[in-house]
Amino acid sequence: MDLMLLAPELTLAVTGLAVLLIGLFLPVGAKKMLGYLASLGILVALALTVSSLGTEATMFNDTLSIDALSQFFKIVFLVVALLFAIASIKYTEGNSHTEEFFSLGVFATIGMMFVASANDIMVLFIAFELASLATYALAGFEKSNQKSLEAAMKYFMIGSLSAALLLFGISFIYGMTGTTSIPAIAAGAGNLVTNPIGLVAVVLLVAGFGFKIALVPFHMWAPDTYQGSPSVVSSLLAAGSKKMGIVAAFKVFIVALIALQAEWQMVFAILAVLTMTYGNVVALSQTSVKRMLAYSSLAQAGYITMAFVVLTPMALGGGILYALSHGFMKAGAFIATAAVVYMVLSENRDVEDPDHLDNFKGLGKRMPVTALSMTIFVFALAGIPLTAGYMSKFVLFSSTIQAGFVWLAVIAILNSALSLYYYARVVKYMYFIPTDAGKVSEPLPYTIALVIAVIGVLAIGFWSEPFVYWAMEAAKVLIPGGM
Amino acid sequence: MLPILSLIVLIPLLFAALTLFTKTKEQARVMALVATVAVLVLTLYMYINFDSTIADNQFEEIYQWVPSLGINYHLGVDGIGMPLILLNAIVLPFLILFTWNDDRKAPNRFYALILATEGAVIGVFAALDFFLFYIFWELTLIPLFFMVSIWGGPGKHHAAIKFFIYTHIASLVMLLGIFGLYFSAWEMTGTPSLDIPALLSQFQFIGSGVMKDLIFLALLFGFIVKIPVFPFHSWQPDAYTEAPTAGSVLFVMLKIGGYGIFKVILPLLPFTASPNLMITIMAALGAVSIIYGAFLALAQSDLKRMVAYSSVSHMGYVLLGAAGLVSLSVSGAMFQQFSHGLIMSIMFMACGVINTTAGTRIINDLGGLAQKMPKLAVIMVLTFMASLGLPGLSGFIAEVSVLAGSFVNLPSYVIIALLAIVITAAYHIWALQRAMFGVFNEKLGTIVDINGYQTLSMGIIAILIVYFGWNPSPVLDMMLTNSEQIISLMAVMGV
Amino acid sequence: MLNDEVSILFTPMKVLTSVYNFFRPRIIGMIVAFLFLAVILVSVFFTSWPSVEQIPQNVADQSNIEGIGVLIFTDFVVPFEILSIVLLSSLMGAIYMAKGDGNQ
Amino acid sequence: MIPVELYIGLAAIIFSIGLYGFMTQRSGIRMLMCVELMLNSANLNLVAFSSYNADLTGQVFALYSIALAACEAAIGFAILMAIFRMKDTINLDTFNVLRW
Amino acid sequence: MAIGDLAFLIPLLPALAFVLTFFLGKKLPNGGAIIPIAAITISFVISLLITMNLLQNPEEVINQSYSWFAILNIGVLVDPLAAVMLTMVSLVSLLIHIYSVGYMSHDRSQSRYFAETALFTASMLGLALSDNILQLFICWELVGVCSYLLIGFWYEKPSASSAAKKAFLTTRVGDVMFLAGIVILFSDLFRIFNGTIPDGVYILRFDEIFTHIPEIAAMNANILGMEVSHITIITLLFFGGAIGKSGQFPLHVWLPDAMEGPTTVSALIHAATMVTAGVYLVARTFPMFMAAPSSLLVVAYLGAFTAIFAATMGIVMNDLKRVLAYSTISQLGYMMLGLGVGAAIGAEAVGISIFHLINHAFFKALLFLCAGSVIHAVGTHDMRQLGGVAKVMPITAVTMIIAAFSLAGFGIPDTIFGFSGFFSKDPIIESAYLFGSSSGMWIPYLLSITAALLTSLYIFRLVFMTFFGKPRTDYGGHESPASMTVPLSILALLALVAGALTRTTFYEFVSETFVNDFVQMDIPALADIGGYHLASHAGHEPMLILWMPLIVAVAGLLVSYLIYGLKVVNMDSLVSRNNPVYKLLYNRYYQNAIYTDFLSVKVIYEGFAFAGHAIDRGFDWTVNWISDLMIESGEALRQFQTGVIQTYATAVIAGVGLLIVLIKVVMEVI
Repeated sequence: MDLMLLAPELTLAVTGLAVLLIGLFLPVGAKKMLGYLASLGILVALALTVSSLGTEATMFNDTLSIDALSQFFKIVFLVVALLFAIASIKYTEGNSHTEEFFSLGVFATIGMMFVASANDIMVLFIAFELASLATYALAGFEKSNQKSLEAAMKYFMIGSLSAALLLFGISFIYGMTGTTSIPAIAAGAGNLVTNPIGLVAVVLLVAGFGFKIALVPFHMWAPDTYQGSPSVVSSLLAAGSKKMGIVAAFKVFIVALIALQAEWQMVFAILAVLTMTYGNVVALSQTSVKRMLAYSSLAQAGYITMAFVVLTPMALGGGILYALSHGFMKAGAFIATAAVVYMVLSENRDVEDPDHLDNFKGLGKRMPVTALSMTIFVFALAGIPLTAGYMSKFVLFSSTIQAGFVWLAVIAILNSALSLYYYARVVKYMYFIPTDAGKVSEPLPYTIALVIAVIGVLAIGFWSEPFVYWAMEAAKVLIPGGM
Repeated sequence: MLPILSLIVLIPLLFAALTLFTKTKEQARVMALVATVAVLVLTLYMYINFDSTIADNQFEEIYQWVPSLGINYHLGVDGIGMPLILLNAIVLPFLILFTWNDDRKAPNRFYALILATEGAVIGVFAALDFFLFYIFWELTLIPLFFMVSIWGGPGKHHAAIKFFIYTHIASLVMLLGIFGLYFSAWEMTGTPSLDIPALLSQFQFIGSGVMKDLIFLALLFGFIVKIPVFPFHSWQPDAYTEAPTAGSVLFVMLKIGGYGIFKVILPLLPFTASPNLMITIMAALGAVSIIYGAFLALAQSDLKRMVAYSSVSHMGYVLLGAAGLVSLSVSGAMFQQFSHGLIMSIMFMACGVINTTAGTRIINDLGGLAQKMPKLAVIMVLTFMASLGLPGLSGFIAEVSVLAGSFVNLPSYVIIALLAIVITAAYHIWALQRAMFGVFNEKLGTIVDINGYQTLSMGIIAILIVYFGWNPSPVLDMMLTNSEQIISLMAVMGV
Repeated sequence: MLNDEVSILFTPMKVLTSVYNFFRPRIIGMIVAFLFLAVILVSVFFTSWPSVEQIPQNVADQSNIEGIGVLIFTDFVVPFEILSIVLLSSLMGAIYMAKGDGNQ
Repeated sequence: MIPVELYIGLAAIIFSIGLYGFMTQRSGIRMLMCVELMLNSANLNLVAFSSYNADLTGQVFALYSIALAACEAAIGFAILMAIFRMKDTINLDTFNVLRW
Repeated sequence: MAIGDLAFLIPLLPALAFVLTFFLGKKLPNGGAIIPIAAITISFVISLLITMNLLQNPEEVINQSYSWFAILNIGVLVDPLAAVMLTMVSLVSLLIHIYSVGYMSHDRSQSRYFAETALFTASMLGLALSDNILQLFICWELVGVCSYLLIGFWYEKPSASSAAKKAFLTTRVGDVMFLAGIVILFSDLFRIFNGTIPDGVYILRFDEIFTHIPEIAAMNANILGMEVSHITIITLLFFGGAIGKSGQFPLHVWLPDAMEGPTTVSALIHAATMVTAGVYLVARTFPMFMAAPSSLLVVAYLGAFTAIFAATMGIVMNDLKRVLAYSTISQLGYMMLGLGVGAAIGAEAVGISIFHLINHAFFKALLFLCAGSVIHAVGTHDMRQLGGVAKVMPITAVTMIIAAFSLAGFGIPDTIFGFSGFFSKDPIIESAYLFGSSSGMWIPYLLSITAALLTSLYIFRLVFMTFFGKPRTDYGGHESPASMTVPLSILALLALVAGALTRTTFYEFVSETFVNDFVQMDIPALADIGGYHLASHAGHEPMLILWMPLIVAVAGLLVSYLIYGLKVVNMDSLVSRNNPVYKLLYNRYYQNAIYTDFLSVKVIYEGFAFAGHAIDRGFDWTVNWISDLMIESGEALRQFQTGVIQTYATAVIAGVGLLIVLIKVVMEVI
């Protein structure tokens, strides 16, 4: 057992503690450095993870497994966390609770990373809760703002309910198989297939993870929370914590409960269609950009869920790649929104809806970098070629066709086309609707985060091979046979 | 060997990016002109070295891109793509010249979008990998969307969104077809590949007839919406009309739908499960578009909208000729694309000029413009004549080839198309008479003729129309070579 | 909203409405909860649960604390460690949320 | 020996009660209590299975989940306090600024 | 180098002149008229020399073909038919050009005028020497567009531009038929060759077409239950084209309106360059017509009908040029009739018809130029305002009278005394008689002889009303300048003597058209395919028949002299809007109402186009409806998101419960 493989998590833990402790002794004005510290820690963790790519190991009596899948998702989480941290430097400027903000963010990331490498449902559940609990407070970070508070409340309430459902479901799994180890469950899942409780457990687990992934009808907190939370936190939720739900579902369903494939495939098929359609249709009429992005995030989750239905290595690879791409795209889009919100609020503190579409008017002139990045992100989300979104959709949708799920692919494709409408509308507001407000200087941290995200989005779009390769490798962990 | 195709594709894209950073109109337009002229020179160089007697892809470049999915950076051009690249390369410099003295907001973005469209469109014609093909295909959407949205007419937002989503849906359906082809071939060969020639040749070995038909129809749908033909044309009049002049010309340059028909659809056609049904579908849509577009053009009161509908009518010939399955008709259909590109670009330029000088495009509000704009009148009369298929101008070569060739296999559809010719003449002549001739409408105020740049650009394209009307061989020969190859495929299958 | 004078006339209506408003969410909740319960119960009772023949009874030491302790520090040390972070972060979060707006 | 179904059935009933409460109560604190109810019914399950499977894992899990429940409660009450401070009520159904 | 190798220059020089005049004309005196005049002169000389050569060796026709694109070619064919046509066109056109220098001297866009007329001439010359049907069609269309441009020369006049539009669209209807014929012909030949055409074979060249006539004739198409031979369809479609171009009924409506252009343009159109194209087309493809059952009969009947139909309208017109226009239509009817009677006399029909075409060109050009001279001098073309012009413009009057006699066909049978028109019109009427006697179909003959009476009537009405009597209004006139009167005199000479001098040579010469080293057609064999019985043509007609044309011509002259010269009858009672016959004629059989107001405006424009427009709105509406539906359902669906936390919880729990039940049910079913 090589503890070095845990180095990223440990680094993050140290970073989180360091941020917390150092923050106590810093004056408000100097707390800015905490953000840099946190970013640095995340960057180191990212570097460590990347450097350990390709190794496979299990640790701590098989409760953790380091493999391509976990590495891949760790990178996703770290990247999202990095974007979150960098963007938050500006957001938390002048706030006396900067240390809490960053350490909560870092801890949440640790939770996500443990979910990615969990090989035991107990680890998975607790890490899952870590990520949730840390983000509850983040969502309500603007505690004097009713929206933020409401967002936190809803997130928390539905989160607890889901945790209970999840735990309830896990208890049945445990009861039928007598173990919490994922490989052991897979070996002893025969019982679950023959008994009706198997289905109950599956649906309960779907509900539990579906809350994080924001699948219809477990999604209802998501638009409210994404809208109400600080935008940077929304980026962490939508881009990071959502992926955590996905990787957890990958592990639990595809690895542990593969015997119950028939049941959960059907569940996911229904939910995928519902989710993408509902998300896209409702997003059409949104005027709050964050809420629109939340619904779009629903739709994207619906696409990724298709991987569960199709269940070929290529589809899973596509889903995994999509997760990474979505991380970049959605985090980037929320951060761009955060920049706009920041700009709007710095002009007038009392604006009711700082993320209203009207505030995006003429953004192309006012904040050119932000507007351009936002354009790239929304087009990527819509699946325009040479972006990450297209590459992922290409792999995912094409594998859907390959596996013979033409109907699903058609629905997904039509949805994808529909989504273009509301994405294009954002672009329209940014570039085509003039405003008399002048150009503003774009806050540097936001810009850096945006540039990183843009680079990520375009890199996956252009230089796809390594990403596709690693996604496929990760998928092989789930289905060892291969195509 | 110079990677000439890559250069032709990438130069405009690169210059588009550079143009974005220019500050003044002067810099932007010079930048755009340099890029387009460079493309023209390279294209001419390529054209000179192009062997029009063989139907193979030439100037091929291939590099691995995403090997795990079988995606390559594969460029190459054959007799189908070459004329269309040539068309773009020829028209674009003159389009830049045409807009030389225009004043508009954000000229740097304007020229950048023009260049980006050029690069993307040429990219479609040069791509020999479906992945690349689709990328360029979609890439054409974005600059045009911006073009319409920023500089368009009063209904620009609606038109832009409609165009964007409508054609995007079609593209996605086409993508589904590509996926089907991709995986069917993957299953048979065991290795993934998105190479266009390879996939086209493997289509015939797909076991399931339903699968074949589905793939074929999905691809066909994607292409005919882009062409566009009846009944999938409704994005087109709005988009063409609301777009700024340069945008309309770029739309006209967007011959990717027809290109897809020749490059992809026809090689697949004989191997579908029910080729005769497919031919009937294509021929019927083509013929109906011809007459439907003509009648609608007749009903329009807006000059530009009339031109837009006339485009529906003209593009019907492309589908009809392709369905005719005689080398003359197929090459005629290809030539129709080429000639239509030349003709329509002047038509839209003329509409643009009239709109800016007279302040309206409503035909009945104009009148007697020829007295004040003699140069424009000459060019317009010539172009309208070309558009209505007057012999001696390039449109006729295409139409007569399509009609004569298609009649062999599709007599009844050709008769429908023939009926439309009178209507076509009617709306052209009607519009000319109302707008250009007769008593000058004094309400229009002071009218000045087209300036030197506009005369130059429109004039040279007009001369090309005449030239290709008398000597189509420079581009028709290579089309013939390729269409004969396509037809020989048909003969093998006995279609 | 009905104003007072008018509402007198509609008192029965008002009562009904308030009754309805009182019960409506409860009724739906009731139905949903019963549905859920029924589904679970049916599934539970139709399932043949695995169980050992006899629950092992450690005669010497009725407590299983030791076993749990061993497990916690061997097999399940990772969740334990994660739990420490959970506690820390929830502590932080709770304190932050509960604190007044002293310096915001 | 008491069949395990009875434990599970009890847990299911408790869970459903929690669900019902969660769906119908307006007060945040009651809802939190319902969540605790649900978590604990799951714990009951875990412990019961643990006994019947002669495997201590479930009990360890239950321990951990109790700790988690505590954490959750802490955060939950903190949020409710913040809410109360702002609105002078913890009736959560009045909190619907964010909707549609 | 043989003169024949220069044949391609005949159309090319005027075409070049067009380009030069168009771009440089403004800078030259007289709008650069010298360029086209020089070019056409050279063309005329070349044509004349070629014709001379051909007269020596009628077999050695000139044919040069070059591959154009695909299996089509471009080429030159000068056989006797083409040669006479070229000579006539270049000569008449040259004279008109010279005349125009004076006539157009006051117009500020004369350079455009000369450019367009040069192109007009070039197209017509190109049409005449085409060696394949497609090239003929191309030039045919170019002729059409030039006429469009020239009729609308004074485009600022609404009437001119609308007349141009009418001319273009009406002929376009015929052109489409012609094109359809070509398309069908092409596909038939393509099938005959089975899709593989050997190198060097151009399937639309006349020799290929003629060689395969029997095979095409053997193909049948089922139209509305009738088995129709392809050759009939093709020839009828060709004839449809000719109807449009040559102003035959029912597509003649554009021709009278075409007077809106300069009078010289009318002269060009009516004499040399445009309307004769239709006759030329039928003559050119005459072997096909011979092989086509019933096609020639259609030609004959329609020609005869047009001859009288137009003549009736010619009588009532008060516009100088309109009378002449109807006269042209009527004469073209004669030419068509001349071709149609080929059903009885075989290939000779081409000779007599083309002979009339040539002579008609001379006297009709003369008539128009004289009219132009009058209009130029007095500034009006309403005959009711003229009278006594002969005193002011003697040369014009004399030449005009010569032309009138030529048109009316004065001459003594069996001698060489007679005007040109007599020698060409008389054989047509005689052939019509022969046709009647051999087939029993007398209608063409009766119509043609009646039309001859009417011809004489309306042309002398014109002469008397314009040139004699007292001036009815106060016009100031003077004789035209020499550049105008010299061409008049030359044409008058031709109208006077050309017919008498050339007729026998001409018939022999033109009869070589289908038997030479280019094509070897056996016309009687083709007639068998077409089912016609050829009668031998010689003067077996009764004396009365030979003299009949002269009798009716004289009768016409006398009647009009009585009415318009001596005014023994007061026409005012007849010429009134209450007289239904007059009304019908004056309104030109209401064709304008039927074609323009009803067919084009009501049916095509308001009917079809707007129906199409409505359908298109439907498509548009559907597309918009789908998008609206999406947005509205988004609006509806978002109502689920109430913002109340309990609802959310309920959704989650209900979702779990329902999913379990649903999946259970589905699993059971499956």
